[in-house]
Amino acid sequence: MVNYGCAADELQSLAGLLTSAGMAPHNASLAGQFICQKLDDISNQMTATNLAVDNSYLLFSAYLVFAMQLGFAMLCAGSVQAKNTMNIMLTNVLDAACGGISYYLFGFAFAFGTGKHSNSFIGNHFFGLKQIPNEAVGYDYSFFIYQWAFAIAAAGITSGSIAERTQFIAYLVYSSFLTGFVYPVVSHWMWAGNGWASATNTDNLLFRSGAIDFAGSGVVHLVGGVAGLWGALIEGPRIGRFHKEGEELEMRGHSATLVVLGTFLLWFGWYGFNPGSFLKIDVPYGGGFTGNWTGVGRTAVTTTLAGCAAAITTLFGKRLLVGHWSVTDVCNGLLGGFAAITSGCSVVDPWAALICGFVSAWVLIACNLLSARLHFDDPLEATQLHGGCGAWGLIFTGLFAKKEYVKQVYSRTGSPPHGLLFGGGGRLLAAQIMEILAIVGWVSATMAPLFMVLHKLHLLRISADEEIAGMDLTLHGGCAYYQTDSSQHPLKFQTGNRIGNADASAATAPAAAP
Amino acid sequence: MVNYGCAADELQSLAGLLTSAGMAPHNASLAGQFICQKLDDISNQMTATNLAVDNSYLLFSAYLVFAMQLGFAMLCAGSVQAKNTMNIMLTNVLDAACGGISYYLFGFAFAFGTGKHSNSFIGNHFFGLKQIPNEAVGYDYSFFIYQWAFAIAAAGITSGSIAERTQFIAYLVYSSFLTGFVYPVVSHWMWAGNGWASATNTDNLLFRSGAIDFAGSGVVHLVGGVAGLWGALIEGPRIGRFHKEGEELEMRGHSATLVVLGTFLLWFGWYGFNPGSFLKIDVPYGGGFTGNWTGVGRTAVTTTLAGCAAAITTLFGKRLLVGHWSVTDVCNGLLGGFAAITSGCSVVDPWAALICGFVSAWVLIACNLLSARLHFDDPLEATQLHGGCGAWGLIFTGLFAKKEYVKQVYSRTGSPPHGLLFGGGGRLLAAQIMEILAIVGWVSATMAPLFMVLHKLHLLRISADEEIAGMDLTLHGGCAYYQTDSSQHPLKFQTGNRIGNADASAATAPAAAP
Amino acid sequence: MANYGCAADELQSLTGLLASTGMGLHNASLAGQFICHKLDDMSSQIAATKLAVDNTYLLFSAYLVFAMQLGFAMLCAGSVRAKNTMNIMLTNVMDAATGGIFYYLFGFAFAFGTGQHSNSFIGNHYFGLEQIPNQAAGYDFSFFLYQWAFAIAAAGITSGSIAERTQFVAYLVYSSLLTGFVYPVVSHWVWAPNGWVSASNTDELLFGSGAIDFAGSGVVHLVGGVAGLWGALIEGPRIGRFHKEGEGFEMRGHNATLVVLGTFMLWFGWYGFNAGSFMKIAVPYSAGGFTGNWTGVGRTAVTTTIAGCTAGITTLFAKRILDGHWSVLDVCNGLLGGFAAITAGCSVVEPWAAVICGFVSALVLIALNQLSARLHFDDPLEATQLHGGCGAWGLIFTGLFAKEDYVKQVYFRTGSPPYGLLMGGGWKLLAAETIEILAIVGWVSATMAPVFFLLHKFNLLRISAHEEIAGTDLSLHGGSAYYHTDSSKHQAKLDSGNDNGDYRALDQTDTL
Repeated sequence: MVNYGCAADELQSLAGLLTSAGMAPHNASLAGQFICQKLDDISNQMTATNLAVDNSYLLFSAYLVFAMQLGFAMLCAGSVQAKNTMNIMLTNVLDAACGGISYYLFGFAFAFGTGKHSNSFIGNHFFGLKQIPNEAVGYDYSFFIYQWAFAIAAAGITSGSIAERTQFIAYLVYSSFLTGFVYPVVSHWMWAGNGWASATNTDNLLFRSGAIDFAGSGVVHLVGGVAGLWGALIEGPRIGRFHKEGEELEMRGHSATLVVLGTFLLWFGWYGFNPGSFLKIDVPYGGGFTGNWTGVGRTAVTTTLAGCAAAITTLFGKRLLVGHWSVTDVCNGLLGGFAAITSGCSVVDPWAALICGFVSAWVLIACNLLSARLHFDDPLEATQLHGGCGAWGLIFTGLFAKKEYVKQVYSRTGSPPHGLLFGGGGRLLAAQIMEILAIVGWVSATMAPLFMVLHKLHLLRISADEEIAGMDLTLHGGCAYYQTDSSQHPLKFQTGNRIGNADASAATAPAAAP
Repeated sequence: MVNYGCAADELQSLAGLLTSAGMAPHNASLAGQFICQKLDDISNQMTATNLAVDNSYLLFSAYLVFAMQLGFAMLCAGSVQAKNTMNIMLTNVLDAACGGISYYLFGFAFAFGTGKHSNSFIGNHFFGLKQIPNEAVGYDYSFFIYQWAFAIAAAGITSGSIAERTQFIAYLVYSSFLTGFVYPVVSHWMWAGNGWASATNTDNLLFRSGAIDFAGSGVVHLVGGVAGLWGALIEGPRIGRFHKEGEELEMRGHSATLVVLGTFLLWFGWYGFNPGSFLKIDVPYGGGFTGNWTGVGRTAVTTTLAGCAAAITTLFGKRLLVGHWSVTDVCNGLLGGFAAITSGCSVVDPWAALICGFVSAWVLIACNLLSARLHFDDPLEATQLHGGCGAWGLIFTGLFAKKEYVKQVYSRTGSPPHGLLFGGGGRLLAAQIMEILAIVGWVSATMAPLFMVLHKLHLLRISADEEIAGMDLTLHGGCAYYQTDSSQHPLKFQTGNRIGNADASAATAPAAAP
Repeated sequence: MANYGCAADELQSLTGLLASTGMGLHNASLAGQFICHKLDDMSSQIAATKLAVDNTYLLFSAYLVFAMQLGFAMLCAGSVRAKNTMNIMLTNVMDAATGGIFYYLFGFAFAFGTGQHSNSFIGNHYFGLEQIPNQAAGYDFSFFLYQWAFAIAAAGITSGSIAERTQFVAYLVYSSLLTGFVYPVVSHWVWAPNGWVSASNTDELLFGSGAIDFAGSGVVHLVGGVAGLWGALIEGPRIGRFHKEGEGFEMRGHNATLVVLGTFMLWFGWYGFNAGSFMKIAVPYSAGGFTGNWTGVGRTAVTTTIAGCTAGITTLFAKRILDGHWSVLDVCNGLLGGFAAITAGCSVVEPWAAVICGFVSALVLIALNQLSARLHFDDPLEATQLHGGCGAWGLIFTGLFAKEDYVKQVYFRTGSPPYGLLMGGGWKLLAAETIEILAIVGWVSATMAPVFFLLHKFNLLRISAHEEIAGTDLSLHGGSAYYHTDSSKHQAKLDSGNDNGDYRALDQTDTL
C-alpha cells in the first residue's frame, strides 16, 4: 500500500522549514506533527477503503464464478439422457465439495505457495491456509475463495467428456487428482509470481515475454479439455453412439431448457471469471479517468462480444451445414467463444474479440466434425469446446494482444512483446504456443496414465447392462424425475395407513366440516 | 472529478503566506510544495477510489440486469407449449447475442452519442466504441455494458408477444431493427444529455420539467410492449386460441416451474435494473450520512414493495374473479408491479410504491380482460404487462414524485416540477404523458410498417401445419425434451455397434479384458 | 464517522502556532484555514466513499440473500410431487411478497426499532420505515432490504415442513404471523443492540458474553425449523407416507434437477447470508493495516464453503454405507445442513473448525432423519431436521470453537471476552448459546404451536384426503404445473369454431 502520510524524515524536514520561519522548535514540531498526523490518518483510512473495495470486488467476482458451477450442473444435466441425470449432477456437486476440501488442504498451496524455497514448477506454502492473510504476498481469504471457484471449474469440464458411462469411483479418483494436483501445478506455472511461464514472473520471463493467459483459456479450459480427451478416448463411445458402418446416432440430451439455463448462468458467471481476474479494481493507470476499472469494463466488453460473435456464427454456420436453427448448438458456440476469449480478454480491443469469436465458432464446428469422423464420443463436446477453443484463444492472444494494454495489465514498462499482427514480434506467440504444448504434455502425462490404470483395473467404465439401464437406477437410488406420483397406491394406504382415520373422514369431510 | 489537492494559485498563495512569516522564499516554496504534494497524492488516490467504486457498482448492476435475460428465457420457455420451447429460447439467446453486436456497432452510438453536431433526436458518436473511455462525457466501458444489458431486455419483451407462431427470419429482422434503431432512439430522447424529453437535458427541459423515466418504464417496457402489440395484432391469435362464438381456450404454458424460476430471476435482476440506474453510488447529498447510496437503497425498497403489493393484489383479485390461487398469475402481477415502478422508483416514497403496485395489478387484470374480449392473443401477456403497466408507471411518477427526491436524483436546484398530488403542478405529469404519446407514436410508426411488410411478404407467420406440429420439430431440429432415452434401440446397437465387442464382452468382461 | 478534518480548536491551535512565527494573525488564519479546509473536504469525501462502499456491499449481499428465495422455491418444487408443485411455489413467492409488506409495515420495527422507550424484548420504532435513513442508529435503506431478505427465508423453511397437505389459507395465516411477529422478536433478542441475548448489547451482556449467532443459525434456521416441527406434528404425515406396521414409504420429489438447482442457488446466496452479515466491509482492524473486515468477510466465506463441502462429502459416504447408493439428493441436503450449522459461528471460527462443524452436522442430520422416520414424523423437505437440528448444533459448535481473536475483532470487544470452551474460553459463551436455543424453542413453540392447533381445530389447517390424493394444484391452483402434451389435440374443437377462418380451412385440408 502506498503511504500518503509523512515518513519520519518528511516530518523532520517540515518542522525544519517551519523553524526557519522563526517559529520556536517546539511549536514547529507541534505544527508539523499536527499536519502529519492528519495526513497519516487520512492515509490509513484510504488504505482501508482501498482494501475494502478490492476485496469486495474480488469476493463478488468469486461468487459469480461459483455460480458457473450451477451453470455447469444444469448444462450437463440437460445434455445427458434422463436416465443419467442424477449421476452427472452428483459429480458437479462433488466437484465443488471435494474441490473445496482438497484445494483448502493442499491445492492452493501447490498453486500459489510462493515464498522461501519455492520453485517455478510447484508451490509449497500456505497448506491449509496457514499464514493467510499474508501481507507480504498480498493474499487475503478472498483470493483463496476466488481461486477455489476457478479450480472446481476445471474438474467440471472433464466430467462432461466422460458422462453417462463412468463409474462413480473413477470419477472420485480423477476429480480429486485433477483439482488437487494437476490443475494447481499448471496454475502455478502461469499465474504464480514465480511460475516458469508466468507473465508476471519477476525474475525470468519465458522468451522475455511470458505467456499471457489472463483468465485461463489454457490453465482452466485446455486443462479440462485435454483431461476429458483422454478420459473419453480410453473409455470409448457410449453404447449405440456409433455403428460399425460409421453411421452416427445422435444421442440427444433430455432437456434443452436446462442447457439454455446452464449456458446463461455460465455467461453470467463469466463476468466474474474474466473481469474478476484483475483481482484488484482500485488501481489507477495514472491518467486520472482510467484505471483498472477501465480494464475491467473493457474485459467485460470483449468477453461479451466474443461470445456473441461466436453464437451468431454458429447459428448461421449450422443452418448452412445442418439445415436447422439449433439452440443447443448456439449455446455451445457461445461457450466456445467465451473459452477462447478468456486468455486475451484483458489485452485485446473489442473489435478483435469479434474475430476471436468468429474463428472459435469454426474451430468448434471443425473439431466436432472431426470427432464424429473419428468416432470420438464426448457427450458435452467438452474436449472440442474447452480444448479446441481454449487452444485457439491462446494463439489468438499471441496474434492480437495490444501493446498498450499489455503494459497496463501486466504493469510492464518499455516495449514488451505483444501481438504478432500488431508488430509485437513472435516472442509472445512463441510463449503462447509453449504454454499449449506444456499443458497438453503435462495433462497427458498425468491424466492418461491415471485413466489407463483405472481402465485396467476395471474401475473406469460401467457395465453395458448398467449403461443401458442408466446409472440413476443402478447407482443413485432412482430416477431424477417422477412426474407421476405415488398416489396410485390407494389400495396400500387405504388398508394400512397410520392416519387411516383422516382418510376415512375424508369421505364425509364436506358434511362434517363447518 | 473534484480535485482535493492544490490548484497552482493555491500553492502560490500558500507559499506567499508562509513567506510573510519571515520564511525564506525558497523554504516557503518547499514547505508549500510539500503540503500540496501530499494533498495532490491523496486527491488522486481518492479520485481513483471513487471511480473504482462507481465502476464496480455499475458493472455488478449490469451483470444483474444481464441475469434478467436468463429470467426472460425461462419465463418465456415455461409460458409456451412444449413444442415451441426451443424456438423461444433461441430467440432469447439471440436477443442477447445479436444485441451485443448491433449495440456495439451502432446502437450505443444512436443512444448516447452526444457531442459536436449531435441533436436531440438521435446520437451520432462512439460508433464501435470509438473514443471510449471518454472523460469529457464520463463514459467508461462499464456504461456500455450496462446499457447493452438494458437494450436486449426490450427485444426480449416483444419476443413474448409473438411467440409460438412467428417465422424465425421475421424474428431476426424485427429484433435487429428494434435493438439497433428503435430502442436506441427512444433512449436517446429520454436519457441522453441532450434528448428532447430528457430530465437531464441541460439546455431546454420539456415543459421546464423533462419526463422522469428513471429506469425505463417507458423506454424499455412501453417500447417492448407497443412493438409486441403490433406484432401480435398483425399476426393474429394462435390457432385454437379463440373460437367464433367468442369462447376462449386457454393455452397453458408447459411448465409453471420455469415461469417461477424466470420470475424470481427477473426480480433478482431488477435490483440491477432500477437501483443500478443511478450509475454512480459514491455521490454524497451533502448531509454526511446520506448520498446516492441512500437513493439506491430506497430505490431497491420501492421496487420490492411495488412488486410485493402487486403480487398480493393479484393473488386475491384473481381468487375473487377466477376462483383459484394461481401462481402464474401472481408471477405476472409481480412483474407488472416492477414494470410500473421502474419509472418512478428513485423519486417516490416507499408507501407510494404500495399504491403503484396495487393499481398496476388492476391495470394488468383489466388489460387482460380487454384483450380476451378483443381476441387479442399475446402468449406471455407482454403487451398488457409491459405496455399497460409501463404506461401506468409513467403516469404514477407524474402524480407521486417527491420534490426532495427529484432534486437529489436529478441534481436540480430551486423547486423543480414534481408530482401533481404533492402539489408539484401539472408540468411533470404533462411531460410524462408526452413521453407516452411519443413512444407509442414512434414505435407504432416504425414497427407496425415493418410487421406489415413482413406479413405481406409471407415472412411473418408460420404455416398452420407448422404451428400445429410445433416449430421445434419443423425448424429447430427436434423437441426440447427427451425424457425417454435411446436405450430402446438395443437391437440396432447390438447388431451394428462399433463397440459391439465392449457390449458383448460386458457379460464376460473380467475374462475378456486384458 | 471518524473526522479527518480539523475540529474548531484544532484550527485555532494551528493558527496560533503559525502566528507564533511572526506571520500576521490574518495571514496565519488564512494559512490555517487553507490547510484545514483541504483536510475537511477530503474528510467528507472519504466518509462518502466509505458509506458508498459499505452500502454497496450490503446491497449486493442483500441481492444474494434474495436469490436464496429462488433457491428455496426450486428446492421445494423439486422435492414435492408434481401434483403439488404450483402450491409450494406459490407459497414461496408469497413468502417474499407478503413478507415485503409486513416487514415494511411493522416487522422491521419489531426487530430493530431501538430508541427511546425501547426494551430488550421487542422493538418499537421505524414502523413503515419512518425516520429511515437514520444516522443515529446507522440504518439506511440497504439495512432494511438486507433484513427483509433474511426474514422471508425463515418463512420459506417452514413451508417445506408442511408441504403437500396444508390449506392455502392456513399458509397465509402462519406465514404472516411468522414473518411479521415471531421472527422479528427473535431477531430483536439476538441482533438488536439492546436485545437481551445480543452479543452486541452495549449495556449488559448475557453471562457477560451474549450469544454469538452471527448470521442466524438460531434466529433464522432454528426458528423456521421449530415452526415447521409443530406444523408437521399437528398436521400429521402425508397420506400413504407411513403404514401401521411402521414401514416407511418413500415419497420422492418429482424433479431432482430442480433440487440441485435450488441447492446451488442457496449456496450462491449463502455468501450473502453469512459474509454479508458483517454489514460493513470498510472497517480496518488496525490503522493502515492489511487486515480488516474484508479479511473477516473473506474468512467467513471460506468457513462457510468448507463446512458445506465437508457435510456434503460426509453425507455422500455415510449414505453410501447406510443405503447403498450415491444419492445426490442426500448430498444436497447434507450440504445445506452444513451451511445451516456454520451460520452461527462462521465469522469467529478457524477454517479447520469448519471441517468439524460440517462433519458433525452431516451426522446430526442423518440421525434426526432416522429418528423422525421411526417416530413417523413426516417433513417432506426434512426442513425440521435440517434447519432445526443443524441450526441448534451450529449454536453449540460456536460455543465450543469460537476463537478469542475473532470474537474481539467481529464484536469490537476489548480485553478477554468469553469464547469457545474447547479453545479455553470458558463456559460462559456456551451457556449463552444454550440459553439462546432454549429461548428460541420456547418462544416459537409458545407462539406457533397454538396457531397451528387453532387452525387444526377449525379445520383450516389440512386439506381433505380427496384433495390430497388429487393434488392441490388441480383443486386449488387451477391446474397442473406441467403440460408436456400440448393443445394441438383439440383439432376437432378448433375445426368447428375457430376464429381464424383461413387457418381452419387449412386445418381441414392438411391435418385431417
